[in-house]
Amino acid sequence: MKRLAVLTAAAAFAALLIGALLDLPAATLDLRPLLAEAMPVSGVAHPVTAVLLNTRGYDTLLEIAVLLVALLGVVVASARADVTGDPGRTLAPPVATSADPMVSALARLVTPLAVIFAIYVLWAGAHRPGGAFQAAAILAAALVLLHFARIVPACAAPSRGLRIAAVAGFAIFLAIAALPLAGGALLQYPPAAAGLLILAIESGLTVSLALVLAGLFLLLADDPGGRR
Amino acid sequence: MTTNELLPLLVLLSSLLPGLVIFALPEAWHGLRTTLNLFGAVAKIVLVGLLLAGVQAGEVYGFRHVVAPGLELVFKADALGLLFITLSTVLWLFTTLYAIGYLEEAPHRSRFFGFFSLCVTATVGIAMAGNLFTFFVFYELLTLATFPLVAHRGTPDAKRGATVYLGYTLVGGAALLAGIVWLESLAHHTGFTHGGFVATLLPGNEGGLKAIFVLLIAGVGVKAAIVPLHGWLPKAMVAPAPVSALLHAVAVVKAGAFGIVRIVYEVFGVETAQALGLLTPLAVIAAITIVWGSLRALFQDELKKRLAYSTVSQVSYIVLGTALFGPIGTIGGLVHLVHQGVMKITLFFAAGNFAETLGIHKISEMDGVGRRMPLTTLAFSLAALGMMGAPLTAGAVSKAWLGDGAVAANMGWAVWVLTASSLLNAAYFLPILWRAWVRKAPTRWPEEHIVRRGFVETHWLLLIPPLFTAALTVLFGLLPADMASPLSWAQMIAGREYLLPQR
Amino acid sequence: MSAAFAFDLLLVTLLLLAALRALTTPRLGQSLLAFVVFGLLMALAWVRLDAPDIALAEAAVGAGLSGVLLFDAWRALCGEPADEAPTAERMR
Amino acid sequence: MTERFVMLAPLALPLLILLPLAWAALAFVLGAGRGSRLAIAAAAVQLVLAFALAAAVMDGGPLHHAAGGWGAPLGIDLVADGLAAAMLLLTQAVALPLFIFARGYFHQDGAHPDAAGHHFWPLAGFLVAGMNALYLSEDIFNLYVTLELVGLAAVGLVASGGGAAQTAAALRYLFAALLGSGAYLLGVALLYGAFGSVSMVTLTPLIASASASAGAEAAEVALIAALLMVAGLLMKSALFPFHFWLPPAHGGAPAPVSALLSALVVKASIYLVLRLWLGPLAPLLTPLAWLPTLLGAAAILWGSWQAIHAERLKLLVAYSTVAQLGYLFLALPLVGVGSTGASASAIVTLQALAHGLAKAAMFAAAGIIIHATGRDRVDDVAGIAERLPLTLFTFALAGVSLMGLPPSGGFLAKWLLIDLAMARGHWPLAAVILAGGLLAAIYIFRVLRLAFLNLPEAMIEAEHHKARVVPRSAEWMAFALAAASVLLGLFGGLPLLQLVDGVGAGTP
Amino acid sequence: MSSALLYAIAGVLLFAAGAAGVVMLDHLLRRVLAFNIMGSGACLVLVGLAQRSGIPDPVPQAMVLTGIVVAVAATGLALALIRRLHAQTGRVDGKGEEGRDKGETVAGLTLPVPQAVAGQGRDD
Repeated sequence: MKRLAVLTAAAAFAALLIGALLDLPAATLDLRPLLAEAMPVSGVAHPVTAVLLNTRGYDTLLEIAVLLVALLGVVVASARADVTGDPGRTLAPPVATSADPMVSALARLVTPLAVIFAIYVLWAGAHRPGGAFQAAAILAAALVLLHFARIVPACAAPSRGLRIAAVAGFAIFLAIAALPLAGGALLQYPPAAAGLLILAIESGLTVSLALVLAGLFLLLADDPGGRR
Repeated sequence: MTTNELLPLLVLLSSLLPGLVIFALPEAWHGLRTTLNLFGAVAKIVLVGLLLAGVQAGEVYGFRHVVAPGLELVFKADALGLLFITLSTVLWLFTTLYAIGYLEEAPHRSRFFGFFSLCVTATVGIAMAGNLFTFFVFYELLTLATFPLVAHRGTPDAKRGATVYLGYTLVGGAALLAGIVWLESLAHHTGFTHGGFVATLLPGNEGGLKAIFVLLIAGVGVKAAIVPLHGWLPKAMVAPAPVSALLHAVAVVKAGAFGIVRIVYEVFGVETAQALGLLTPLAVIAAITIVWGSLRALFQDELKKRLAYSTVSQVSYIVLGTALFGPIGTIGGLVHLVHQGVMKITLFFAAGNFAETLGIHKISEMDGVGRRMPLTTLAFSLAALGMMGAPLTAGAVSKAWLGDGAVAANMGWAVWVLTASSLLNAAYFLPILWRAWVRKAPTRWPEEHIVRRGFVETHWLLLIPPLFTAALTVLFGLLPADMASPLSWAQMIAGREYLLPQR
Repeated sequence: MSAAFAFDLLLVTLLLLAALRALTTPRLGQSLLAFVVFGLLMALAWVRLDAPDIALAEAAVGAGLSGVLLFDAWRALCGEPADEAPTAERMR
Repeated sequence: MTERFVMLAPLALPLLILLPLAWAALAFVLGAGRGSRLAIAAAAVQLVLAFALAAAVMDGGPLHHAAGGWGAPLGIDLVADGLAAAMLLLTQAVALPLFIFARGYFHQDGAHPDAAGHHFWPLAGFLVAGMNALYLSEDIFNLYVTLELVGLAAVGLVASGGGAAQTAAALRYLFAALLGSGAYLLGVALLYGAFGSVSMVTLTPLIASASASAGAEAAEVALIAALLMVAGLLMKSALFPFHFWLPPAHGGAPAPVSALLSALVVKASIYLVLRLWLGPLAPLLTPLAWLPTLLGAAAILWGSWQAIHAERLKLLVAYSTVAQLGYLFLALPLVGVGSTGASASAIVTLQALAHGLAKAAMFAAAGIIIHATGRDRVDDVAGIAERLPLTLFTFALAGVSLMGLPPSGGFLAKWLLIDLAMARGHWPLAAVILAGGLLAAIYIFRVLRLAFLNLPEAMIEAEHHKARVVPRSAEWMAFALAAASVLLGLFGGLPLLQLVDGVGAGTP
Repeated sequence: MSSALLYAIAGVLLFAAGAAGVVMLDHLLRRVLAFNIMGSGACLVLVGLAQRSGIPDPVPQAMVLTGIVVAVAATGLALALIRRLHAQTGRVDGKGEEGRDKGETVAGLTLPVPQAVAGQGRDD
């Protein structure tokens, strides 16, 4: 009964909204020309990167905070997965069994390529599609692969070094966001230095985001093939 | 801040600050607590004395504090307010003395005296309130401050009594709040003014104003224990004797009665209230309460319960006086505000003494108590005679003015009510006196806590307060026309209300 | 109807089918698989919407990382029914 | 001194966001259970900043800060008007004492490295940062990000309770929050599609003109968008009947977390509802104002009813939150000023502040009581007056504000609200408010009257034996919060109402 | 109808399906899927509607990138909590979570009192 009601409501909502969308006139305002005007002083050539790290860079700053919060939440959730004890369950023991040699070989092959590709994507982000987040995602994927190859172990809680690395990108971003406050506004880069600053932010973010994204996985992961 | 603003504030603070400090005192610091209590009480009396002198000299005291745009806490020390302030300040001193003796060695004294002081602060705030908003603030504070006192003993009975008390008073508070805000939304202010301010809203709002009147009177009527809103009073008897004294004579029921006086005279104005046809129903309700309370008192064996129902009855004398259209009834009502307080507190002190000294809680246990505790019984007897309206007591003065007021207001039936009530008073008090003085004492008292030493039949702190208030009962009856008597104040107040100074 | 629009229509249909399958298929493994397919189709959709940045991110994250996370969770949750019983017992 | 204070105020906008982000990140690096002193020091600075901001807004009107220097619609603007300044003040004013409380509360569990205090500090930092960002943002997409920041941090904090119940509550909360923010995001997408902007300032005239021209299709989409956004936010605000997630989450979390969530977090999304409803979405939603009001009234009655029947102390307090949040929605149809000259939004802000302070105090007090007795049932409160007089007093003071009894901030707000309702002729609203106060009295005195009971001597002995030491600092901080909620009524109402309404506005 | 509008419409359908899924589905993993589908739908609407003219609009594209990151973050957190719940109770469904407004049960889990306290107050 409840299901029927929910489905009906969802269908009615979709029909209503689609009906309205079909007649929707063009948007009153167009930000594209405004953005085009701003591009020369944005410090990058790729508009999406300009929006992401300059005009709406503040969004991105908070977004990184969201990621860190999620990581923290995962740490909380994996810290004591079982209140009734059983500590061995979460503190993954050193990997004893060896991985599938194919996976291992693949991981060894792919990782350097992934790093190079990630650096390329990061650098390219200034001009064309790509940027910190995509680069970080590639690195994170490589880390996960390394985990499957039993090279990177799962961990219950990040060590301090890892925590510093995970926060470093955010800290750099935060510092660069705060510096212009001395004379102007939050995240208001001097146009001449904008490109450099954005690259600095992106580089930091790539490393940290990769760790955070991989951390979301590695903190939870059991060793392949089952627990213990 | 000028002196005229500072003085009323100091009157408030003289009990508020000691109260707050007392909360924080460790239980064992008995000496400092007592000092603070007495210092506060005496300081308040001195300050009130200054106020009295000033008001008679024509000074105007008051201050205001804005809490929101268009919403102010207004305090003023006018003649009517001072009547109530003086009553509660003087009685507070005696109640404090009594409570110190009564609670000696009892637990939770810091909490008790803290709330005790808050209670009196709230009462003084009610008396000095210059508008309905301020009145409401302190009216609710009084509820909150008395709840822990009623629950003080911590027994399941105390819990039940306190809960009933709270239920009644909070619902009453909600009615009061509704009435006040409704009135404010019509009149845009709620300031007490001589002759009332509601007349300006006529014509056009008759229905609304009648409803507001009902809400307001119902709100304060709960504390004044008007039938059928009186149910909490007998239940709250579980409280320790000083608290009962406070509830019945100094603070709670008085606050209710005082509120009715303020609402009738300074919000609606007697003329307007009469024009709206509100006074007669009020008088009828008061009459019903008087008779009903007396009848119920007749059938109580528990002494404090009988006194409680007696309070229900007696407080409505004040309401009746207020509702009698005309200056004489007004004077009767106002003077009874003071007289009833003095007499009733005496009765409760005495009842507390019987319980505390001999473990007597029931009237049937009081045989021959007059010989064991002659001084307490004497105080009790004087106050009881006053309640009956015996000549040369304070009660006689009140009843005479009330009766004359009824006749002057063409409400002859009220005289019959008063007469009937006096007879009933006699019917429930005289048997007690008979038992206490004439009957033979039993060989053993229920629970003798305090042994008699010479003249001192009980703890001296328990003895002085009732004797003093009993003396006042007689004094007010003997010298009704004296400058300092409650009667002359009441005449002054009624004079301002009606511009008719003399009988 | 141009060929491009026809392709869009097909893609949209596939997207919806993948989503429905992910939500409704009774077997969880299939459902997760359908979700990964959904992520890849989304990446394709983003390409069609001239949003290569999103396409890249969606492919890496939506299909890749989320997929791995989900599969890993699935294995952890459903892989060991033997372990479940005593835990459940204890909590009841 | 004061002038320099005010001159610094424009910087307070970004600093109130950056500072908590920074210390949260630092606390994360410091590791499990650490960072309490850092957090307390930073919260004190934030409180000063919030005061400076409020003073500046009161003197000179709203402050703007264009992030990146672009300005709307291309960039993101931060705006601090009276309402935002008041909410920022509330957030910092509650956060500081609560942090000191939390330090004492978690400290005694120092022996357990994986206690609930483990990740409290960084999560709380991100939470505060998210709320501050939310109050200051003027960009509906940026608000989405802040909503997620607040939501995920809150879920993490609930989960930090550790038990199975807490995990389940956190999940339930998470899905409710995600559903809510998803709906909000779709609303943002539709508005951007229809108008090409996500800045409230830019959108306001566009929506107004679209809804003014009859039959405009944009208005239809905008209405659906508005409903989606508001529905999503109401879900996050736990307005009846979307409250299902709140009692387990707030009732189950560790006391400092419950206090943060109940006092502050739900207010954030309610703030956003009001901001949107009275701002850009006003032309679309004004005819529907009765709907949240009706739900608010239902919340007051239902929440109170549940609180009256709750068996666990913290659940009672949590249901009281469900009820008290209802008041915040009552004022929507009451736009304009009452006989006192205070506007509906100013009164709602006052109520939010009073409830925030009181509820933080009450959860803290409940936490102390549970800590001391080791039990969580309402009946276990019996005799607590003997053992924890200060905490009981705290509970009572907070209760005074929740019941709306004088002279508390809750009372002042209630008075003004009834006044406004009556001035508008909305009698049923006034009746609901009065009834809500009485129902609150029932559940509060349910606790208080038990507290005064005398326990048999043997039982007292046993209790003392079990009693754990609660740090005095924790008790006093809870008391400070409760006292603040009461004093708010005497001394805070006027400045606050002036702050929100603008000085001199709305004289009767 | 432009292609972009087509995607926007698909986005609406995905959103509706996802939202219904979040409300209706029992298995918590499926709810995570549903939430992700819902989010993808909203993102499609955002970009699709903005690009109805056929010209790419970097602003919503950047917003969607932000949205995806947020979605990943939420997914990671949700999965962590689900696994924790499973480890603690053996449960993977949302059943028993609904309609629990009664006193002693929290989120559908009736716990013995000491344990409930241990969980919430760190008292052990």
